[in-house]
Amino acid sequence: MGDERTIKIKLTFGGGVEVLFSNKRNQTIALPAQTPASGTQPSRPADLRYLILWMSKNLLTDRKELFLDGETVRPGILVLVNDTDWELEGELDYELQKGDEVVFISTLHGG
Amino acid sequence: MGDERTIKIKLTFGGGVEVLFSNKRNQTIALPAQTPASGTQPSRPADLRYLILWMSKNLLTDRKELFLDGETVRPGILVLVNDTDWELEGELDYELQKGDEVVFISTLHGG
Amino acid sequence: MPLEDYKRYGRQMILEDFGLPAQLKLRSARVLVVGAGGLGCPALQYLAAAGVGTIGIVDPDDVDVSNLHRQVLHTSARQGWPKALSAKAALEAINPTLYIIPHITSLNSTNALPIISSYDIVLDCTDNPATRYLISDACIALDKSLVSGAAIRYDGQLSVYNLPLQSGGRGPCYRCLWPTPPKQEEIGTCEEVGVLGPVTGVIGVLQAQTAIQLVAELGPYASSETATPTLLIFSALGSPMFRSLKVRPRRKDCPACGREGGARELVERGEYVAFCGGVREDLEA
Amino acid sequence: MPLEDYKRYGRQMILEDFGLPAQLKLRSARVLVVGAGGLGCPALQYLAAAGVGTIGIVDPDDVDVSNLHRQVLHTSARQGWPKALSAKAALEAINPTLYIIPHITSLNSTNALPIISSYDIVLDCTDNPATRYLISDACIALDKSLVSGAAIRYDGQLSVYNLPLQSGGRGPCYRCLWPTPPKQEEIGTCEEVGVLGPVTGVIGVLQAQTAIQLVAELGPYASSETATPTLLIFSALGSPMFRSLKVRPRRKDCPACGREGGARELVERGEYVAFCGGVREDLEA
Ligand SMILES: [Zn+2]
Ligand SMILES: [Zn+2]
Repeated sequence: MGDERTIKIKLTFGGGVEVLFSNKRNQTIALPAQTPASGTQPSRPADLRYLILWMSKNLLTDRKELFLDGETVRPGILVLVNDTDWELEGELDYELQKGDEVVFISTLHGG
Repeated sequence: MGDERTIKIKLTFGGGVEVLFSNKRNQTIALPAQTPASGTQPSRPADLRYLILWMSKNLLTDRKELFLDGETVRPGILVLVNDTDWELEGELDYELQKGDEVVFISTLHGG
Repeated sequence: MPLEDYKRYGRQMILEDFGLPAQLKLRSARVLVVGAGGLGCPALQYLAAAGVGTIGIVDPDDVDVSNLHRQVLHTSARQGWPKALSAKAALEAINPTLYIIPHITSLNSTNALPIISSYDIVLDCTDNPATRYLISDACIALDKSLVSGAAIRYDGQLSVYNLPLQSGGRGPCYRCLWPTPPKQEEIGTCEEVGVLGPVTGVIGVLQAQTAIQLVAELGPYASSETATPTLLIFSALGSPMFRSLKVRPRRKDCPACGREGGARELVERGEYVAFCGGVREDLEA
Repeated sequence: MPLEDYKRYGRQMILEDFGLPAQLKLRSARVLVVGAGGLGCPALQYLAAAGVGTIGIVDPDDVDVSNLHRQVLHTSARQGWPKALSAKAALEAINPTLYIIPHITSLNSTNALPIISSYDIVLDCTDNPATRYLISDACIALDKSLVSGAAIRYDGQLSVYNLPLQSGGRGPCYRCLWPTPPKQEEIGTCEEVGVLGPVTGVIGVLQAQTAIQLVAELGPYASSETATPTLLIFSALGSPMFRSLKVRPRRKDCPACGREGGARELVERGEYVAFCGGVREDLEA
C-alpha cells in the first residue's frame, strides 16, 4: 500500500468540480511525501500548495483556468481538509498527513 | 491529554440509549489501556468487552438490565465502532484504539 | 409515453443515468406505502410526483387535527376522512395519471402477505413496533425490498432491509439488526413523546428517493454498483445531523431470513407482541 | 393560545425544549421564502404545518407542468396560476390560521430591501445565481439570518449565512464563502440540467427545520449552545449521502459583510451579473 516516499490522500469533488477531474467524485492518490527540490528551492513536506500543483499536472483533464488561479484554486472553489475549511487550517501551507481527505466543491445554484 | 495508561474513546448514544447515560448523546472517556489483572486472568489490552463492563460501572446511571445482557449489550442495542457494525469488527474481542468512536443505538419505532 | 409526460417528467428524464428507461421503470412500478402519516405523506408526495405508476396506501386511521403539524398531505377540511383516501385525493391532484390504491385497514398477519404480494417495493412508514416486525417478515417471505423509515422526537433512522446485493444475495432484515424490540421503559415509543414535523419530512422524502433509486437502479442501486447495507441516523439536534453506519450482513440464526420458510411461518403464527402494555398503537406515523 | 392550537400543535409542543414558548415564537415569527419551486414547496409546507404565523412567498412565475415532478405544493389543476398564489392556497388548506403573503415578483435591487425588511428570517429557495448574491447582500444589510438551500441533478447544499454566533457576532455571508460565482462552462447551472425531485425535497425540508430551530432557539441554535457555520452537502448518489463541513468565519475583506454599509451599497448599486449569457433564469427552483 504505497511506499514511504508517498502518502495516500483521498480527494473528493462536488458541486460540479468533478467534471474537471474525469467526472469522478472520489479518488485516492499516492502523493510524493516531499516536494521535488528545484533550483534554490529545497524539498519540503507535501502541502496543499504542492497538492494543487500535482493535481493540475496529473489529474486535471482540461480547462486549467476553471480550477487554477496562479498557485491556488479559483475563488469559486471551496477547499476543505478533513471536513474543515482550509482557511482554518493554514490554507496553502497546510502540511498533508497520511490519510487526509481533501474536498473541492463549488456552489450549487439550482433548486 | 491523558497519560499512556489510558486511551481516549468517544462514545455516542442514540435512539433512546442516551437516557441510560445521563441523557448525554456524546461523551469522551479516558479508558484504562489495559484491563486490570484478576486472579488467573492476566491483563489484556482494552477491548469492547472491557469497555462495556467499564461503562456499566462508571457511566450507566441506572437500570443496568436495559443496557446489559451478561457481559454484552442487550440484543435491542446496535454497537458500531467507527461507523461500522461491531459484528464486522470482532464484536466483544475488538481491541480499542486511541480515538475510536463507539456508537450505541436502539431502533426507533415512531414516524 | 405521451408528450404530456415528456413535459411533466422532462427535468428528471434529462438527468444522467435517468432518461426514458428509468421513467418507464417508474411508470410500471408498484410501490406500497404502509402508513399515511408523518413519514408516509412526504414519501407519497415524491413517489407520485416522480411518476410511480401504481401506489398503494395502507392506513386504518382518520385524519385528526393533531396530525396536521407534520402530515402534510392532509388538510384541515379533510379532518375525519380516512387517511388513505385523503392521501389519495392529494396525490391525484399532483399527478392525475397514476393508479392510487387505498387500503383502509391496518396490516395484520392475515392480510399482510396478500396485500404486499401485489407490490414490488414496500415503504415502512408506521410507528408501531409490532407492525414493523410483521412488515419485515412479510417482505422476507415475499422477497421484497423494504425501505424503512422511523422518526421520533428530534431523531430519525433510514435503512433498506432485504436489500438486493451484487452477489445475488440479500442484505439483513429488520430482525437481523433488531432481534428484540427495545424495552418499553427505555425509549418511550409508547407514550406520546412528540415529534418535530421536518424530521418525519426528511426521512419520508429520503424513503421516496431510495425507492425511486431502487426502481430506476440509480446510484448505489445500479447493477454495476455495490450497494452495502447501511443505517442512516439523523438528529435535528446533532452535529453533524446525519451519520451513515455500515451494518452487518444477515444473521445466520435469524428466525425470519436465516432459513427457508421461516419468515412465512412467523407471519402466519402472528405472534406480534403488543409491545406497549397490550394497547395497539396508532399505525400512523 | 386557542384550545384548537393545543390540539393541532400538541405533538410538537410536548417535545423537550419546545413547549408553549417555542410555539408562541413560531406564531409571532415572520419568515420569507424566496422561490416557490422545488426547494420552496417542501420548505413552505413544513413552516406552515408547524405554525409559523406569517409567511411571505416571493415568486414571479406561473405553475407549469414541468414543475410538477418536484414542486409538490402545486397541482395539475393550478397550471398557469402564479406560483405564489398556488402555494398560498395549498398552505391555507393545511393551516387556515396563518397569514400568508404572496409577492408575485422577482426579487431585485429595488424591492429586495423593502420586502425583506418586514421579515425575521429569509429562506433562499431560488435557482438564480444573481438572486443568491442579492439576497445575501440584502440579509447582511438588514441583519437577517439566511437559510440557503440549493439543489441540482443529484446534489444538494444547505447553509445558514449570517448566522448569529454566541460571541455576539455573525457567521460568514454567501460572498465570504463564494466570492466569485462558478464559471458558466463549469457546472451547467444555466442549461437545463435536470434535478431529482426528492433532492430538492430533502434540502427544502431541512431549510424549514433550520428556520424553525432558529426561531424557536432549538438544538445548536439554543442560546446556551455554540452553533458553528457549516455547509451540509448531500448527494443522492454519494456514500455517505450527507457530509457536514466546517466553514470559515467572515472574510475581513468581504465587500458585503467586511465593512459597515458595504452590503447596502452593493444592493443599491444593483450590479448583479446576469451570469448566464445575459438571459435571466427562472427564479423558481
Ligand atoms: Zn433476518
Ligand atoms: Zn461576507
